[in-house]
This record gives sequence, C-alpha cells and structure tokens, in this order.
Amino acid sequence: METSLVLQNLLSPPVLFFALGVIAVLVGSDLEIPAPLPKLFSLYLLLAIGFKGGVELLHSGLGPQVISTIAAAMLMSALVPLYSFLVLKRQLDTFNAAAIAATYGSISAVTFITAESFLGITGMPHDGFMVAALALMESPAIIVGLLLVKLAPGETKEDPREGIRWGSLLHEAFLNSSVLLLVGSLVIGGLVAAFSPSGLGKMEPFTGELFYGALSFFLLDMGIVAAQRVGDLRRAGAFLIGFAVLMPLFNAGIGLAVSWLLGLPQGDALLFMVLSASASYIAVPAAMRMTVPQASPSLYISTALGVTFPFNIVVGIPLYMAMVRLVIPAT
Amino acid sequence: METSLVLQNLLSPPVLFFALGVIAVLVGSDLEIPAPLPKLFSLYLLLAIGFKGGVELLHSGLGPQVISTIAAAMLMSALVPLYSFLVLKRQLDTFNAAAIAATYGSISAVTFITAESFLGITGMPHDGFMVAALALMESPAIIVGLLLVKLAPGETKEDPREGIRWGSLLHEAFLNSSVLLLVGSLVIGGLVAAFSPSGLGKMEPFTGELFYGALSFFLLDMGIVAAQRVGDLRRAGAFLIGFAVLMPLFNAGIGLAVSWLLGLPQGDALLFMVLSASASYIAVPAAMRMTVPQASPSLYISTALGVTFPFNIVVGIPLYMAMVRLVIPAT
Amino acid sequence: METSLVLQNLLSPPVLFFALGVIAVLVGSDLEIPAPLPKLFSLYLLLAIGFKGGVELLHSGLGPQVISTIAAAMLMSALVPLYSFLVLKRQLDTFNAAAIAATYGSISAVTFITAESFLGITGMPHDGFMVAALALMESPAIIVGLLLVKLAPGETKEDPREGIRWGSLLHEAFLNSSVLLLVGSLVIGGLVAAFSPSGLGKMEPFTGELFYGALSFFLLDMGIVAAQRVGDLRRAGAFLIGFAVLMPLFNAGIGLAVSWLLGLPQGDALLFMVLSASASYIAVPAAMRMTVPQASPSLYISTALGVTFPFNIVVGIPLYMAMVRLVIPAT
Amino acid sequence: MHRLDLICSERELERVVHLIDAAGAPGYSVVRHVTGRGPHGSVSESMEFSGLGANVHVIVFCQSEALESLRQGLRPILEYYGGVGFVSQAEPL
Amino acid sequence: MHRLDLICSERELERVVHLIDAAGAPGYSVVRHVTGRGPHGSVSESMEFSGLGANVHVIVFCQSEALESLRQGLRPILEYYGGVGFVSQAEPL
Amino acid sequence: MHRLDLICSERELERVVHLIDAAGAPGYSVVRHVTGRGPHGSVSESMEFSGLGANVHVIVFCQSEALESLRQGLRPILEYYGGVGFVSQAEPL
Ligand SMILES: Nc1ncnc2c1ncn2[C@@H]1O[C@H](COP(=O)(O)O)[C@@H](O)[C@H]1O
Ligand SMILES: Nc1ncnc2c1ncn2[C@@H]1O[C@H](COP(=O)(O)O)[C@@H](O)[C@H]1O
Ligand SMILES: Nc1ncnc2c1ncn2[C@@H]1O[C@H](COP(=O)(O)O)[C@@H](O)[C@H]1O
Ligand code: NA
Ligand code: NA
Ligand code: NA
Repeated sequence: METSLVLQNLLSPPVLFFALGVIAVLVGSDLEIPAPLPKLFSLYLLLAIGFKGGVELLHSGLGPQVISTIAAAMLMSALVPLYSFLVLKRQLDTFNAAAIAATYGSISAVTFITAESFLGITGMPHDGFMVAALALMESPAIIVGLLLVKLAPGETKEDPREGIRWGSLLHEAFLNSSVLLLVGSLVIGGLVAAFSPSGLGKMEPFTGELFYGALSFFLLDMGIVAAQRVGDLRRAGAFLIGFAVLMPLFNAGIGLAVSWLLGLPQGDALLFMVLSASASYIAVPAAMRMTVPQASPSLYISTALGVTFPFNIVVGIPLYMAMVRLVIPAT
Repeated sequence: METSLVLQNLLSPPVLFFALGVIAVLVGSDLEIPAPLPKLFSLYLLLAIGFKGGVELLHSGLGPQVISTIAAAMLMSALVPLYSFLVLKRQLDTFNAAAIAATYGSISAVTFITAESFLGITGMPHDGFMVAALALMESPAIIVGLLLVKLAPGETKEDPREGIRWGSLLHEAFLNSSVLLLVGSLVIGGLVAAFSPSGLGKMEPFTGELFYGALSFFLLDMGIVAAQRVGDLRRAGAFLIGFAVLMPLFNAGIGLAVSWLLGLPQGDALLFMVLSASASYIAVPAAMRMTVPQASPSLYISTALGVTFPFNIVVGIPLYMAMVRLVIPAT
Repeated sequence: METSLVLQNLLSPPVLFFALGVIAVLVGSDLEIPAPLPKLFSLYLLLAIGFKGGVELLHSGLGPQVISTIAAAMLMSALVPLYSFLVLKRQLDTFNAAAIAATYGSISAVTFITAESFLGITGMPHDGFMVAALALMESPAIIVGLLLVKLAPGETKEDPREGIRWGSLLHEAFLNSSVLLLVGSLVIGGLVAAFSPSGLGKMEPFTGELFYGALSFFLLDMGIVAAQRVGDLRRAGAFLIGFAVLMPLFNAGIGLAVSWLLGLPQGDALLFMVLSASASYIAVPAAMRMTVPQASPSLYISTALGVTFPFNIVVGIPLYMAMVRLVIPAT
Repeated sequence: MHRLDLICSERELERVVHLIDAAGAPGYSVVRHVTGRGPHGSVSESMEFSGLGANVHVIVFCQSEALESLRQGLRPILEYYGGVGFVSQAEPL
Repeated sequence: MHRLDLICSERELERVVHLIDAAGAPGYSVVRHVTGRGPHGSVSESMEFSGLGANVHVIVFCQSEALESLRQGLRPILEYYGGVGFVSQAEPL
Repeated sequence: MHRLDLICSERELERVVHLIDAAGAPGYSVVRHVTGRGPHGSVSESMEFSGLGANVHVIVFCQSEALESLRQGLRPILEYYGGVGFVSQAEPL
C-alpha cells in the first residue's frame, strides 16, 4: 500500500475534520454541533448522493452487470448478519447479538461517500449504480436481524402490541427515512436526467459543488459523536472491539472476492468492499430500538460508530484500495 | 397546453421533491425535517428572492409600468378577499370566512419562486420588479381580512386588550417577518447594485447558485407538511376543497386579464397570474391567529397549503403558462 | 477619509443586513433566526476562516515577521485588559471591570471577517497569517481577566468547587469551542494545502464561494441580537457607552503604531487594528460566566455586542483604513 | 409556595411575561417548541417556518399574592386565545 | 385534578398519544428533545441525526377516570420500552 | 416519592448531573433551551451562538434519601451561580 495513498486519505479535509471532532472530545472542549444541525447535513448528504447516483444510473442504464451487482449487494447484506450472529452469540445474548449483526449487514452512507470522495481525489472512476446498491442494503439486514431474534427459542418478551410487529418491521425496513430519502432522490435524479435535463445544471451547485465541504462539516460532528462513545466501548470490552475491527476486514475480503467474480472495475470494487465492510448507525439502530428494545443501543451504536466507522474512514479505505489494486486489473 | 411543458414542470427537481415529501407521509415514513431547519430555508428563500429582485429592480427602474403593475397587484390583493368572503360566507361563519379570504388575497412566495424557476427552464424572461409586487401583496389582504370581521355585525368576542388591536394589526400587516425580510432584502439588493456592485458577484454563489437546490430541499418539507394536512381537509369538506381549486383558477383568469390590460410581457404575466392565484401560508396565518383567534387555523392553513399550493405547483403553473401563450403575444 | 470608502462599506451586503436586523428590532417585527441556526453560521464562519487562513499561512510560511506579528497580537490581548481594567474600575466593581476588560482584550471574529471582506472589495491584499493572530488573541485576554479578579483583595466569593478553578480556567481559555475550531481548521487548512492539495478545490465552494453570503446572513442575526441589547445599554449608562466607543479607537491607534513598528503592509495593518479594536462576544462571555459569575453578562455582552461591534463594523473599518493610508505607505 | 404551569401559544408569550412581571413573581422559566392538543385542536411544529409558532410551557414558582394577581390577568387570555393553566404546591429545595 | 408526567423515548410518542386520546383526556402537551438517564442507560441528542431520537416529556392534566384508563394502557409500554410516569395533584388556575 | 425541578444555566449541567448520579437518584431528565428570568436577570437564547447557552430544566423523581443528599450538593451551586430548585410530591403511575 503506497504511503502517498494513505497520506492523501489521512490528510483529506473530511478525515481531518473527523479527527478534529475526536480531539475536541478527548481534550474536553465544549465544541458541539447542536441538534438538529447534524440532521440537516445527514439529510443533505443522503439527498445529494441519491440525486447524483440517479443521474449516473440513468446514464449507465440497468444492464445485466448493474442488476447482478445490486443483487449481490442485497445478498451480502442478508448473509453478513447471519455469520456475524454466530460469532457474536459466543459472548452476547440473542438480542444484542442480533442487533449488532444487523448493524454490520447494513451500510454506512458516510463511509461510502468518503470512499467516493477518495476515488475522486485519486482519479479512479466509479459507476453511479453503486448508490442503488447502497440504498438497497439496509432493508435485508434489518429483516434478517429480527428473524434472528424471533427464531431464537424462548427469549422474546411479549410486545404490548402483539401481532402488529411484523408489519411495522417491514415498514421500518423499507420505508425508514434514510432508505426513502435515498431511493426517492435516486429516482428523482434519474427522472430529471431523463426528462428535465436543464434542471441538472441548476442543482449542481447544491448537490455537487457544496458536497465535499458539507461532508467535511458533518464529519466534524461524527468525530465528536464517535469519540463520546469511547466510554461505552470500554464497557463493551475487548471482544466487541475486536469484532468491530476484524469483521469489517473479513467482510471487505468477501466483498473483494464478489467484486472479482462480478467483474467490477477497480472503483466499483472499492465501493463494494466499503459497503460490505461498513456498519449502519443510521437506519438500523432506529429499527432495532423499535423491534428489539431488549438490545442495548450503547452496544450496537458504539461498535458501529465508535470503532468500525473511524477504522474504515482512516485505515480501511486506503487499505481496501491497495487490496483492489492487487486483485483487480486496472482498465 | 403542450405536454412537454407539463412534463418539464412535473419532472423538475422542486416538484419531484415536493412529491417525495407527500409520498413519505402517505406511506407513513418517519422522514421529517425537524424545526427550525425549514425556517432556515424559508428565511433563505425570502432573503435571496428579495435580494435578486432588488438588483433587477434597480436595473429596470421605477417607470410607469412598474408602478402601475405594483399598484394593480396591491389592488388585487385587496379585492380577492372581498369576493372570496362573499363566496365563503355561504357555508362558513364570519371568522373562518374572513381568515380564508385574507389567505387567498395574499401570496405564496414559494409558488412564485417555483414559477420563476420554471420560467428559467423554459427560457422566458421576466422582470425583477415582480418581486416588489410580491412583497406588497401581503399587507392589503391582512387588513381587508380583519375589516371583514370588524364590520360583520355582533360577532366579535371582546379581546382582553381592548383598543390596541388596530395598532397591532397594522403592525402585523406591514412589519411581519416575511414582509420585512422580503422588502429589506429588496432594498439591500438595490442599494448594493447601485453603490457597491463588487458585492454582487460575492453574493451570487449564496443568493444565486444555491437557490434552486435549496428550493428543492424546502419543497421536500412543504410536501411533508401539505400531506399532513390531508386529514384536516377531509373534515373541511368538499365545499372548501372546491373553493381551494376553483378560486385560484378564477383569480388566475382575472390576473391574466389585468396583465393584458397592463401590457405585461409573457413572463411577467405568468408571475402576475401566479401571485393572484396563490394563497398565503406564511404571513397571513400568523396574522389571523393573532387578530381572529376565533377562526380555525386548520381550515385556512389546510386549504392554502394542502390544496391550493400543490395545485398551483403541479397543475397551475404550466396551465397558466399555456393561457399566457394564448392571450399575450410573445415579444 | 474618502466618502466612497465609507459608502462602499456602509452599502456592502454584510453591513446592510446587519442594519436590517437592527431595524427589525426597532420596529418591533417578529423577525428572528431561531436557535441553533445562528450557531450553524457561527461554526461555519470559524471553520471557513480558519481553513482559508491555514492554506494561506502555509504559502506565506512562518518567517520572522509572521512570528513577531503573532507575538505582538498576543501581547496586545494581554495588555488591553490591564489598562481597560484601570479605566473601568473608576466606575464599576472588580468583577464587572475585569470581565469587560477581558472582553476588550479579546477579538471579534466577525469584525475581522467583515474587515477582510472590505479589503477584498477595495482590492487591498493581506496575509493569511493574520488569522493565526486572531486565533491566539482570545486565550491571553481570558487569563488576564481572571488574574485581575483573583488579585483584587477580598472580593471573591467562595466557589463551591474550590481549587479546581484554575484548571478549568486554563481549559476554558485554550480549549473553548471557538479557539479549538479556529486553530483546528487552521491546522487542517495548512495540512491539506501541503499534502492533499486536490482537496483545496473541492472545499472552495463551501469555504470560499459561500462565505460572503453566509456572513451577510449571520450579520442579519447579529443585528437583531445587538439591537436587543439596547435596553441593557440604557441601564449601563453613559460611562460604559463612552468606553465602548473610545477604547476601540484608542486600541486601534495602538494597533496602528504596533503595525508600523512591525513594518506590516497596509492590509495586515488594517486587520491588526481591527483585532486590537474589537471586543469578544463569543469565547470570552462564556469563560467569564464560568469563572466570574459575579459579573453581569448584560454589561459585558451589551458593551461588546451592542456598541463596539456595530461601531467597528459601520464606522471603525473605513476609519481605520483611512488612518492606515495616512501612516503606512502603500506597497 | 405555588407552582404555576401555563401552556399556551407562543404568540401570546410576550403578553404573558408582562403579566408575570407585573404580578411581582420572583421569576419564570419558558420552554418553547411545545406541541400538543387541547379543546381548540392540535398544535404541531410543522408550521413553524410560517411564523405561526407552536406552544410554550411557562413555569412560575411564586407566593399566593403573585398567583392571585396572575390569575386575574391570565384567565381572560386563556379564555380568548386558548391554553391551560394549573397550580400545584412546591417547596424550595 | 391530576397531572401526569410521562418521560419516554420519542419513538413511542405516537402510541402514547393514541392512548391519551383513547382515555378521553381533555388534552396533552409534548416537549421533545429531552435527554436523561434511567435504569436502561442514558439518552442523548447526539444520535438524533440517525433517526434514533431522544426522549419526550408528555404532560397531561386530567380527571381520575382518564388517569385510570391511561394507567392501564401506559404501564405495559413503559415496562417494555422503558420510561417513567408520575402523577401529582394540580388545580386549574 | 419526590419530584425535584431544577432550573439553572446549562453551563452548570455537567456538575449537576454528577451530583444526581452521586446522590443515587434512579434517573433524571433534562430539557435544554429553557429561557426565563430570575433574580440575576433574564436569560435568552439569543447568545446561544456565542457558547453562553441558556438554561436547563432538570427533573428528578427520587426518594427522600437521594433528595437529601442532592440538597446538600445543589444548594451551594444554586447560591453561587444562580438558579432555582423546587420539590413537590409525585407518585409513580
Ligand atoms: N389537558 C391538558 N393537558 C396538558 N396540556 C393541555 C391540556 N389541554 C390543553 N393543553 C395544551 O394547551 C394547548 C392549547 O390548548 P387549547 O388552545 O385550549 O386547545 C394545547 O395545544 C396543549 O399543548
Ligand atoms: N427517576 C427519574 N427521574 C426523572 N427522569 C427519569 C427517571 N428515570 C428515568 N427517567 C427518564 O426516562 C427516560 C427513559 O428511562 P429508562 O428507559 O427507563 O431508562 C430516561 O432517559 C430519563 O429521561
Ligand atoms: N420564581 C421562578 N420561577 C420559575 N423559574 C425561575 C424562577 N426564578 C428563577 N427561575 C429560572 O432560573 C433561572 C436562573 O435564575 P437566577 O440565575 O437565579 O436569576 C432563570 O433564568 C429562570 O429560568
Ligand atoms: Na455492511
Ligand atoms: Na393571491
Ligand atoms: Na481586542
């Protein structure tokens, strides 16, 4: 792995602002980005990534490779929770194991975006349909996560609203705000590109030019929030911290193998690895809070946000890039 | 009305994001843009539209056509409540009839902005002084609205602060935050264009380039809020829903006739029609809440925001454009 | 002082939006920019000014003039509170005198930014290292402020957390959120410029192009907040109002003398004067609230924000520019 | 001492605060962005961008005299504009 | 009359509001963005961007009958999802 | 059980929370962005961008022992920095 690659990632504005957020917490500064400002950036990033993905998806079309890649991504997000669960069950109860497993099956949009920005800096192209894969990887993980709880014998407390749980789970899996905004913006991007192309240029300053700076600003907040999780981590213990580093590495490896089988070009392969390796701290925690309230949010959020997210952002992306270059031929 | 025109409007980012907001509510998603983020966009849009209008107003100057157009717009905003009241009184009590009537005399800045963006896409020019008309159409409607209540015999409950009501009404009519921000930004735009033109280029990325994307984002919220009003509408009944569609059409017709009399070019005529046809959900509800607390906000907000606003955005603008092209010769 | 200079400043968007905010309060409008939106702009401005300063600091390097200028700025921020305290003690108790003194030793980032924008309009160059001076002028003032209280005999009430006060004071002085964000963004700007220059262009729309408009928007809020302080001012009395106008003038004079001794070019001299003349309403009030709760925030905030800030923005900057032109030769 | 909890539209806040000051209460606290439902329908934050505002929750700890005087001033406002006021007992810590 | 103070996750708000309406309470008020700590750990606003949400504080002034009916509906929710409910006395202003 | 309502500057919140934890109270809730007026003048949100902050409203439901211990710790803080604390009775739902 070339040092320049690592340095370029480490010293890019998004990663540095993430580090600044971490430092602010470590030195005990009162720097905070008060609610709901982080939500503004989070909504903006989903909208912009979806819109741009939709525009590019229209240009690339829905050919067989696109469809097989998306299908593979969805499969990945259903499989990862299964084997993660088996690992986690060695030390945790069913509820926590299932919730963490679901988290790792799903994806982190900000990790994806950071990887995209990194590709932009290194000049490696990638396809817009990867955003569609991103959008469709949250729902399967959520469903598998709850299946794991339901099928584990004798552990479920009775929910006061018996019966309606499945409906509200599917609802949460497919219609939670981040999936809806991402898929909606994707469709809008495609429609505008197809039928109202003069609108593209007018959206560009907002969804395009502003994007990188807004990502950096948001990562400042993510750094603060991730660092605040360090206390929880200590309670979580070495097992979970180890899981939060090793499982992404393993998933990235599987992702690389799948990319190679699918014949993805380098840029798309990197994104596929990042999708596989990343863990959700947006849609999944909210869904788990609702459907598995017995699981402790401090565990599944801390591992995903406090360990895996910074690991991927700082070490993972350039590492996966080096792996891609070893395995996938440049085009 | 050419289908391409309708399609171009329907499939423009602002309208599509509005639709996404509506869909989010209809499918029961938890997508929300938490307060005060919508206020940020609402303040931004008023500031930007005012600033740009002021710059253009300076270039066009205050000739006789400008002044007569503005005067006609103000007259329109005083007359519309009068005949609307007569219609509404057939089914509603004085308070609600007056409040809704005032709402329809006033304007919707976002509808105006969407029409402007639509003009931009179709390449039809328009004049900056129309923003001045926009800014001056809220106050007359508010005043006429309260006059209608005051002059209706024997219906007013006693306000605990007797006497001071008129002062605070005029205050609310002329100095409410949206009128003040709009007029203030208009004046600032004119002053900067006249005396400090180097400031114009430096404002452009903020007030100009960002505008379209910010409008789209805001319309996502407007879609959510409008769709949440659907429940209220059912209670409001067919009479009010009919009113909320037919009155804008009628007002647009009057607006077209006035535009023709004034000799306005096509772009300005479209904007004049949109001003006439749109109903306020910004300044007027706040004023009515204060001066006619007996009226039910759910009625006047739901009709303006739940029916008339989407009708104008989706169907009205291209329809009025087609009418303009029939009646007003291209220049 | 040329009238065109005064006019260009008075009629620039930031100053005009500040005036609009003042007018909104004076006429009793309900225009407000609800929390935490002002915080968004305040964080953004610190981040952007730091980042741009860091980029420029890297290009100018850390030569002897840079270091001596920064040292002089820090000395200035320690000395100003000393003589300000002597003046203020004639009329105020130790607590209030010390808190106000600290306020005037520190700086106002927004005044600095407005001066920078003014330089941009007049086409006078300035160096990026002035941002480093800005960042380092808050801490000394805070420390001197508390020393003044501590050394004044017999006046301190016992803090319930005895002993830990000094630690938390130094912490507040060096690690408060605005110093940390400013210094952090400065370092990030330098690092990115040095090692990841392709990131600069991608940040530019956010930190560069948007800056002027965001500053104008924020000044609208500052105008509102400053005008709300007018009531407090009346209670503060003529002595404090006089202090809030004359002390900045005096400090600007000292700042000009120091700039001349340091051999600073015109643009940097203006910024040095503005740093000397401005008073803090960001980091210092929060620190004083914590360490000298006996002092009345309404006094130190009102003088800094209600008098000195508008004075500098409206009258001070062009006046200091005229003084610079008299004393410092153009290069 | 008494604790008064008042919930009304934030459009009435300024007037309510004047009454509290006039009644001689030693202080008050205000929580904005309160939503809810009462006899006049429900109030949400979704129209906040329009200037319509939501509700406020005002808390006043005061003695009987101030409470009496507040009662006189507040009742007509609550009756005309809507909102509720409730009184309970509370002792200083 | 009674005053009910309920603090729970905002993810449960919708269901709680349905119960309040069903119990026939004359109204309720909601304060969002409440943080805190309870037996199930602490809740902050720092994950608000993720849709996880913080707590809500719901206040209901009502008569005994509504309170009784609310008690039946709320207890299982508080037990299953966490949160606290407390009742005190309050008289209309 | 007791209900403690505490209103003070949010700059003191961290210390107050430490005291609550130390007193062994079973939990607490915090509402931020509270404004108001007290003997030390009025507090608004308008300086929020400066880091000065507004007030917080802290609610603690606890038993007498925890309350007693809290009282010892809180009184000096309220005296030094300002703020009010009031206690009333409340029963679990
Ligand atoms: N019984 C109640 N308990 C708690 N809050 C109430 C109650 N009734 C009304 N409110 C609050 O007071 C506001 C105004 O009520 P109203 O205008 O009388 O419908 C409502 O939106 C609620 O926030
Ligand atoms: N004793 C208490 N006093 C005040 N608030 C409490 C108390 N216990 C719990 N809470 C609030 O209820 C929320 C949910 O509690 P729980 O899920 O039971 O831990 C907490 O986050 C607190 O905001
Ligand atoms: N009598 C009171 N009733 C309700 N809140 C109060 C009262 N007195 C003070 N407060 C609140 O406590 C805060 C701090 O008060 P203080 O610093 O003592 O002036 C004020 O800003 C109010 O929010
Ligand atoms: Na994954
Ligand atoms: Na109209
Ligand atoms: Na200074």
